[in-house]
Amino acid sequence: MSIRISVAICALLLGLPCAPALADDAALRTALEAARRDFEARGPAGLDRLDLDAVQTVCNRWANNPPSELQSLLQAEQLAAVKYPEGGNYLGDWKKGEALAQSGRGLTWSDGAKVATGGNCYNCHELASTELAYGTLGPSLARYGQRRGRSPDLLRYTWAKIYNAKASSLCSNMPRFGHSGALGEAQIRHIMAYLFDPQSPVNR
Amino acid sequence: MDELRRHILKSGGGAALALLLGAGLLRPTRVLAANWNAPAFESKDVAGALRGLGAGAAQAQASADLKLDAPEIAENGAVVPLEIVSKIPNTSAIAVLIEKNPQPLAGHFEFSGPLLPQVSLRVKMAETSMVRVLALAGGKYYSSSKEIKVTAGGCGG
Amino acid sequence: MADPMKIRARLAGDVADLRVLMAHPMETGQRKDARSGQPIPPHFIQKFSIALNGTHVLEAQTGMAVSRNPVFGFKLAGIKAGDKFTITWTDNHGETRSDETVVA
Amino acid sequence: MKPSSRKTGRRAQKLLRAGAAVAAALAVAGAGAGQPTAAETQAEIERYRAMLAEDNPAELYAARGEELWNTPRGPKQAALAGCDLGLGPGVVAGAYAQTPRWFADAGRVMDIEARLAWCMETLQGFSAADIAARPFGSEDHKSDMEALVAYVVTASRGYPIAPSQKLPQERAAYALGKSLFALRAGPYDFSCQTCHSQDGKRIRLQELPNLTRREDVRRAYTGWPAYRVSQGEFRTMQWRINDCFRQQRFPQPKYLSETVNALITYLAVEATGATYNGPAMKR
Repeated sequence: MSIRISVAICALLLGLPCAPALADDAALRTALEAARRDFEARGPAGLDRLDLDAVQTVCNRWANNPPSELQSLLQAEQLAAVKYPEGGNYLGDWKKGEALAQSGRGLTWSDGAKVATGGNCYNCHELASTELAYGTLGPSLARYGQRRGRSPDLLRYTWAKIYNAKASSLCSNMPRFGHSGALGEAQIRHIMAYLFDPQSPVNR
Repeated sequence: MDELRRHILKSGGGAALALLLGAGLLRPTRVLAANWNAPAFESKDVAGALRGLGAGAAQAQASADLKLDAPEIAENGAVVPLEIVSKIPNTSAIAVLIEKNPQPLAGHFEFSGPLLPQVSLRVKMAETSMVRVLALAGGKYYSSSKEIKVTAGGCGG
Repeated sequence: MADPMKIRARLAGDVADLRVLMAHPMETGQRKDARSGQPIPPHFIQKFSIALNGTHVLEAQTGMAVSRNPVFGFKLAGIKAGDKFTITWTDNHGETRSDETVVA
Repeated sequence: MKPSSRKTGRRAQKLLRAGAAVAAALAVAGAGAGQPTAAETQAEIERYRAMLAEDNPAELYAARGEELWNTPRGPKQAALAGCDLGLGPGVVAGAYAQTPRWFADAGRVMDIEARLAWCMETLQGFSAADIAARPFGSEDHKSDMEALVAYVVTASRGYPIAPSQKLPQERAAYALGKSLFALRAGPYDFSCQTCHSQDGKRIRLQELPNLTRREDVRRAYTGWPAYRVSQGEFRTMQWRINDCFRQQRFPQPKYLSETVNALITYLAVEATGATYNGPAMKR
């Protein structure tokens, strides 16, 4: 979507070689050419998934460490696109949130269109102390709500983190669950409840 | 096990089998092998499986001489390694039951001759569950159990 | 046709460590085919036996909970080089396979 | 049957490691009470792996592969005895360890699987489309390719990994693989690096090798191809790369494509010098 706008912005305002840089960057260009030739669409995984947006382009081009001006600019753009929930209603049902946190399914070519997309949380984060099988790519979120409270600022910050992790850290490893459409508003509310609800096993 | 044999004799083909047995044409163990114990293996609960094995009424005695060696946490429920060793004298059979599996009875092993009363095997576990092993020795049942936690795998498979 | 088993008999003194690998899908009948959504019918080994020099020493019955490509281990006392093990399995389709190994 | 002292040695090592981990876990926390600690969990997982290590069903696949290798098959009813895996026609021992490499007759850099496919096509007369139709086995489909690969890689056990980088085409494959390894795309912005560029991380309980570090590449690469416990199947490197892209939420890489071969080349070259120790058992 915003690739052309962003590229134009960074080229004009910062004088940085964004799109041309990609064209100049032989390694990235060769990789993309090979991928476009050697991948095929299957199930819900179409070839459009190889079309890079601005964030992907920039993170690829600068090996996940882009110049700070570019980083700030794109982060601001990503943050501006975060959709917060209707009426500031951040918290859903933690039990549904737990099921989402446990599920790593969805969006692969073998999932089919009907498979509900999971939140993938446990693949990378520690959450409830009762779940032993947690990943460590992301920070521990154990007792998240208990430790950090439930201030409006924190709710808003956490929502934005789940919705679009790139809004605060441009080349973060974490997917942009809301921004990419992988999770809807209701699902993010459930995951929020799993993190914040005092009854949630995350906080017990 | 005697009750198992009685069950087989009562069910279909019993008369012919009894005749063959009477004529000494088949050793009892061969008769057992010819008939998979469907009532025990297809039972959806432990009690039914034990009844099917003929161990339903018997009060199994917990025994430290019946050892179940297994990891307490399994990385994958599709393959959980178990090693069972009975030091109980005259052990003639060992059964393995996974309590929370849709069909708890996983295996039944009858030993004779120079075969020592021990077995290692790999089983599927649908979820975290108690695994119970049962040994038959001198007409009495002994048991030992252990909980094995099954963990979720990465990436959603 | 079923693939052959791998049977390994290792001798330590006169005790043999007998390990057997069987090639079998061990389908539980409780899974669905990922493509068609149809249930996959059960297909599993229901029994196997071990014979030592022609005499049965083990009669085993197994359920669908035994893992795919089953692996079993046993120990036998009083074994010497030249002894022969014959292992035979039968599955719920009535298919059967017999393989043997001689203790080295 | 050959007694396998190396296997026993490997198992002993694993058990020792597991033992050390158990001891560490006990030192860290009083055992038994409540939830196991992370160290206790790790120790039990190590024990689980050690108990599985000894008997690897990959042997069953290798035996079937050997049979397939020697059996006249295909429209031309030829065996694979004339297949040149790089060390001359019919030479299997050690051949896998020197792939991927450039094959002048095919005019391509090929991994072992691409080469086997080439032989099946040229010597046996199978069509490329048939070979690529369902290369990975599943519950209702035995894969001949997986069995052949199991046979061929098992014959490289104990050989040093030594893919050639003499030719420009071979160096280009390495460079392409390295770039593809870093390429972020798809709905989750994942690349291979997302999961495989940091030390000591894991997904759920599965440790992730840091494939930007040679030591980790060596350990990972020398265990693959492998028997996958979770699937009850022997899996090849083509499958490994394919399934990583699946989990990255990418479209599917074509079987035996330059992209997949390049990634395998990248890993193989990084693993150069390590001794091939597979096929291993993997989760």
